[in-house]
Amino acid sequence: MRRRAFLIGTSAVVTMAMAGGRVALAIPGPDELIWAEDLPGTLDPHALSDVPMQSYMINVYDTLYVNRENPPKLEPWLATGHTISEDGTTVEFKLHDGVKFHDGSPLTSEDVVWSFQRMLNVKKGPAAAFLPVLDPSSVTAPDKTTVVFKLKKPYAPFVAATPLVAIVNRRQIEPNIKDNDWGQVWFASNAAGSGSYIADISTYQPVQQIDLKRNHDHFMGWSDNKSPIEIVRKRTIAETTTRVNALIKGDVDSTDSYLPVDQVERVLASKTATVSKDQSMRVMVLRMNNKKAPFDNLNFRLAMSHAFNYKGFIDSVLKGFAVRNPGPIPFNLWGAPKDLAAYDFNLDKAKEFLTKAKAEGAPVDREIEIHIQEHLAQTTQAAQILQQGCRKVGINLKIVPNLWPQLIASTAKSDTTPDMWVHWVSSYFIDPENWIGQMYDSQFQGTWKASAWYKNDKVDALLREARGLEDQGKRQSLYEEASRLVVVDAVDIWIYNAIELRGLSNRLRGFHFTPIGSGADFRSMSLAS
Amino acid sequence: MTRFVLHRLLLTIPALFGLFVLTFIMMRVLPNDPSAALAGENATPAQIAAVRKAYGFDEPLWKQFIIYVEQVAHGDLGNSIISNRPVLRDISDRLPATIELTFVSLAFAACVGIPLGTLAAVWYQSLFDHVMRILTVAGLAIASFWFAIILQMIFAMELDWLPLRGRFPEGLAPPLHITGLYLVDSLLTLRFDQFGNAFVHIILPAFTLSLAGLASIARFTRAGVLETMQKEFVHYAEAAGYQRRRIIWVYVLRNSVVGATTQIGLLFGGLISSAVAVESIFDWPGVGSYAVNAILTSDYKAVLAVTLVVGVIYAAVNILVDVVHAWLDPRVAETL
Amino acid sequence: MTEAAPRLEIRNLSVAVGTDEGEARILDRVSLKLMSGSIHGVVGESGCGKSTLMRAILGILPKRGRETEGNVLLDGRDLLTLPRSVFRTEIRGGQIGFIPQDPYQAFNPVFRVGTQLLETTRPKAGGNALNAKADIIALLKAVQLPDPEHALDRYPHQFSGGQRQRLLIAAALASSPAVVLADEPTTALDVTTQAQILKLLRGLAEARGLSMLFVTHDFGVVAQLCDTVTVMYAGQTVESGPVARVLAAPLHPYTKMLLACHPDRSAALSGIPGAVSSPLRPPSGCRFHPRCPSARAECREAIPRTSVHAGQQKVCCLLYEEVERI
Amino acid sequence: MLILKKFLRDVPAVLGFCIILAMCLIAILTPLIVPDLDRVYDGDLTSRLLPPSADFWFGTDNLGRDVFARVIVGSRGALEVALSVVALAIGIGVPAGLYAGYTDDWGSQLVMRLTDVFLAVPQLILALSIAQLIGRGVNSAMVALALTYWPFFCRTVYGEVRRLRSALFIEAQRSLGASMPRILFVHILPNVASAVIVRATIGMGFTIMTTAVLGFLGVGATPPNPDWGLSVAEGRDYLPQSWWAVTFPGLGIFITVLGFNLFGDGLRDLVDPRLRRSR
Repeated sequence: MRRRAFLIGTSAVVTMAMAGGRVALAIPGPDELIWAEDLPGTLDPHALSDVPMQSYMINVYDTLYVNRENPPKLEPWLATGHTISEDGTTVEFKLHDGVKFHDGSPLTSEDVVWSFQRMLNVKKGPAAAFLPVLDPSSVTAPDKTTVVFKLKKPYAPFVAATPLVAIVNRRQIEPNIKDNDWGQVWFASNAAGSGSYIADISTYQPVQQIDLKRNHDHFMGWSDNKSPIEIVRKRTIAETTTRVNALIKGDVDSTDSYLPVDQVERVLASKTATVSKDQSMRVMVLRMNNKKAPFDNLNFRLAMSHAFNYKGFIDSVLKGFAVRNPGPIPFNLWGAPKDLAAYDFNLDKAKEFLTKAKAEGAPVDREIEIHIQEHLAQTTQAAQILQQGCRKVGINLKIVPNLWPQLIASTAKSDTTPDMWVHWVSSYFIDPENWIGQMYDSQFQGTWKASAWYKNDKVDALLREARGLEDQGKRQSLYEEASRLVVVDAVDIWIYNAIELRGLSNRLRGFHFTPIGSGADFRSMSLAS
Repeated sequence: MTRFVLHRLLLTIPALFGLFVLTFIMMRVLPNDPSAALAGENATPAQIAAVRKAYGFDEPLWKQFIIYVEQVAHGDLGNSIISNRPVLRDISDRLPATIELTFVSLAFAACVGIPLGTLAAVWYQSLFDHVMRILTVAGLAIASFWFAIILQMIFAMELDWLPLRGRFPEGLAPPLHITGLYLVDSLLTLRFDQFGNAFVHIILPAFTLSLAGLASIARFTRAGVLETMQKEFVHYAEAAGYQRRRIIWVYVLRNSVVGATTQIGLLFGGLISSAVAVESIFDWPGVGSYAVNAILTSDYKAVLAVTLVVGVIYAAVNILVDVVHAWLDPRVAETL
Repeated sequence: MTEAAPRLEIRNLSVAVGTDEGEARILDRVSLKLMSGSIHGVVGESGCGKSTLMRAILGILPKRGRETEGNVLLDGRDLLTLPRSVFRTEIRGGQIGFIPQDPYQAFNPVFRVGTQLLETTRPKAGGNALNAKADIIALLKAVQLPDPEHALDRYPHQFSGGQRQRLLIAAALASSPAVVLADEPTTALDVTTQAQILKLLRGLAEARGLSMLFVTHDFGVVAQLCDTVTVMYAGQTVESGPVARVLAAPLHPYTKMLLACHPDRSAALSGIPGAVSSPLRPPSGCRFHPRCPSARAECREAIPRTSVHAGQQKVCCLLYEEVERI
Repeated sequence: MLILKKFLRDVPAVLGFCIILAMCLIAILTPLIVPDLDRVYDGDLTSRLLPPSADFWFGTDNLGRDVFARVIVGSRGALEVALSVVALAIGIGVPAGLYAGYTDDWGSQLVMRLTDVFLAVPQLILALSIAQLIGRGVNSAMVALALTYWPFFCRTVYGEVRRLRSALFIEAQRSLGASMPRILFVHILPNVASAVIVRATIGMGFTIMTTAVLGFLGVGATPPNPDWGLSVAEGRDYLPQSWWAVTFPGLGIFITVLGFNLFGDGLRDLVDPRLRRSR
């Protein structure tokens, strides 16, 4: 008897549940954007500076300057403008008046000073671009709307780098400081910004999800967007296949900006979604450790440069969604020489150079290791393409899977740096300094960007001079000359400048790509009904 | 009974402490310097060295261990080196999702596996038995990560019957947090709509996960029933005129299942293991997908914490299983 | 002596089972009669087919590769022709009650005693669980179990062997059966308990007019309890008759030797040389001839027939066939 | 002979045995089946992700390599890894189990408590953390699996030895003054061998599966290894259009594991009359 009652009860519940369950399969709400791009590892914008952080930060925080459009243009944002002293060491910003943080308190020059000081003291993420030229004490606020930076030496990319630094709300963070940590533990899962969207911390699940609500009181107003999106739900979907399926099914409105090329056709064939294809500034590099034999031999490096099937990789593997980039600077940025001759895939030449290298005593027969980032399939594919070329010319290349944290740790010393490794140099800030400057000036050795361990006094001099000059025309010719030099030296194997592919739902309007944040600026977006 | 539980607890503690030491040694002795990850993407060598000092990684190993033991004694498994958040908090936030998933899978596996196994034993060496054995072994041989993808393609994409991913529809408020198990909480608050939502979301991942468990359960039920059928009391029950249905489905089965309860601990371990891949594919916000993320980011503190927490849960489940076993079979507790 | 209709009659029952090594004839033309209100003993060494006989009567022989011939008549109805379903609903736990050999093994350890005792009355009592329970408790009193009211809620391992046997006797009687089969119900018990149980059975049989088939290997038990007896050897009946007669004047050499083995019956304990023959390859002729002290040449070839002595004692031996013929 | 007859009647077990036999043959004959290793490692980028055809029986993968050739060569790797892991685990587990089972000193306690530690976490979880810590690659995956699998052998042997220790024939040897190693290896080992063999057979299937999971999660084999788990992981981004790149390696795992499990089950039925079952 009891059992029968139980059975009836259970079936009743399940039936009701199934009836209710139909609701569950409905698509997202009409004014809610579901953005399936990975969440940053932490919410602290001073602790991290990677692509997921950029796409979060540009919405929740404001910065002095911002990059917009593609190719990107630097525009004043919190600042109304800036002036640079004659000697190039004093930079003064004027701020907008009446800017308010999400908690209603005013954003003044004091907050800008404190934010920069915090960033410099935390010494993570964005700090690397500033630490060599800026001390925490040399950021000052003479009045409520003026911030002054005293640089240790002239540093031309300074203003271009300010979009890296989120201006945070000191009044919210200070009460949560423990053990002089600048509030790092608290801030890792909290927000204190002034940006166009407000992070709803109650919805935050680390790595997994966070909801953003529109900031109706944003200082820029919303006159440029008639129907802005009220709620943005940021979701991490770890598996690529699941993410693409969710887009096609209509569960989410976007993928990240690394949609696999083989999924493009499938997304385009669906009735629900499309693909945005945007030329970015992200250069793929196969690094060579120039301090380790046989890579200290120019002919060997040349052999390697000719052993990679660039066209096959770009046309077949990437289905043309990338553009050959012959040098370290993205071709669509000033400073990249237009006439730069790219190395081609030529096994005969490779063999020739290899023979020369061998004749010069380079240990070309040893096993060469190339480290890949294992969760990024493209690094594997690139390494495998090189491996195929190497097999044919008789170079023994071994692929070693690795991870970002281990890799950047290993690049601290030349003897722990792998023979070769695969990575991209993305746009952290839009200036040749972000690429060639930090990659080939020997003073940066020990950081991952300079992991070629290349030292050429001439290149050093050119890059250092360019860094100190304000005039972009002069800088451009210096960078072009430096580019030619490193290409002649075949320091690394530069492959392509990425075209970013992002799956977007058909109802999304107003997506504007810019290399920083990969177009995840929700301010301009709206949803068609 | 209390003595029995205490005894089991005492047996578990040294093993867990051993695990704790083992994982610590693994994490620290191996050539993995977490300082670089801590220092951040654009860090200079000097910054990395500073971090190393700040976190005490330059201290001798035994000293690091003592510091660590002290932390853990205060219920602190440290902060994630990636997110700087307390790992224990992140894990405990995600734990209910994993527990819900594994228990639903286990329940499903038991509901289907026990009758299948029993029938196979009753029809020992028949065609049904052979087919069932091959099918269950096949269930153990299917890679769950592969099967998960196939199920998604069929039921979420082609047929569009079931949700593709996640635990609850985006944008809808999840059930009131009482236990953290959506299915339970929604029923407790009589929100049948929420129950329905939670239910349709759990079907695919739970089914994927249950496959191996189902196969194991069917196998050991079959073995248990075969063994029990040889018992004297079954012959007696037959001779004394018990109904055959009752003999098999009540008397034999109860004994077989009582014997098999001890296997559930092992099974649970298998489920947790499969959950690592399955959660990640179905985007289930549990400990498994957390572990995958921790591995991919080399977050050694998170990996250590996951290992320890899984160890503790595993031990707890095993103790629970033993207690249930003692309760089902009144002789067990008394032999102690 | 007028021949009343027997309660249970077995006529020429043969059971053969196919095994890996060929067909084994476990029972070979077994016959016996159990009269109403009497206790009939079945005696033999282990392996002589006693248990198979029990199973055949209860209809629980293993299905596979089995062949049965002959008749098992319960009140004149042939059980072997009954469909399995009728067997299940009417015979076992209905018209035939069963007392097993080993009270320690017969209970399922993880169920309460009450659940198991009430199981046999389940189909008959219908929804009236209260009545069935009261009936069982009354029976428990009848079998002299201490504290019968609370016994049903306890687990088997909480009872002693004797108590368990009493519980099982109660279970066998629960359906008021026409016939009770007892399969060596005292062998697993110590001597004192054994005596108590036998006494109880005797008392119950008298009080309730039970017809009981009592299987044992112990002539002492037969002497105490039974009215009539059948002696079996290697799947065959070798001798049967009233207990008093068989004990006093055994005819078959096997019976004689068996009686001689019993410590109560003879001063010298003489074992029987050899072992029971394998049912796979039974000896030709009389199955007992390899061990028989009185065996003659023809015993090896001729299959003995049953002869009747003094109208009651039947024996199956060539020695007596001759006597008859003469 | 009776055992063989009994085994032959167990249809699933015979099927399992045939699968294992076929897999071993394929692994041994790999050079004959796939004479041109270029098809395994060296794809033609212009013919990537081609569907199955007469030229490419199982299609091509994302680098234009022949999936058929890779699956075949992968079988060799899978069996090698599983054999090494099981052999290593036996190498550690069996002596440890013999020792711990036979003696009663603190060493025995230590060994058994150590197995407690290793069994305190599900095997895959522990293997995952070990493998990811000692660096990625087939070898570290193998070490991690062996390190986490030996306690199972140790426990099995320990139980059997404890049962045998008081057996008459062992007592007799002891009173004759046989040394401990002699008793252990000459007299006890043959008696525990059947239990070890059964566990090893099932362990083979289990290890192939676990290796595949490790490969899938990226802590196992490394490219360009035609490892099955890795192939599934590499191919999953190309679903559902290029189903062959995932399906055939997946089938490879499935069939091999199925073979070992069926065979192991049958062996266990033969060897262990109590029909006691565990993983």
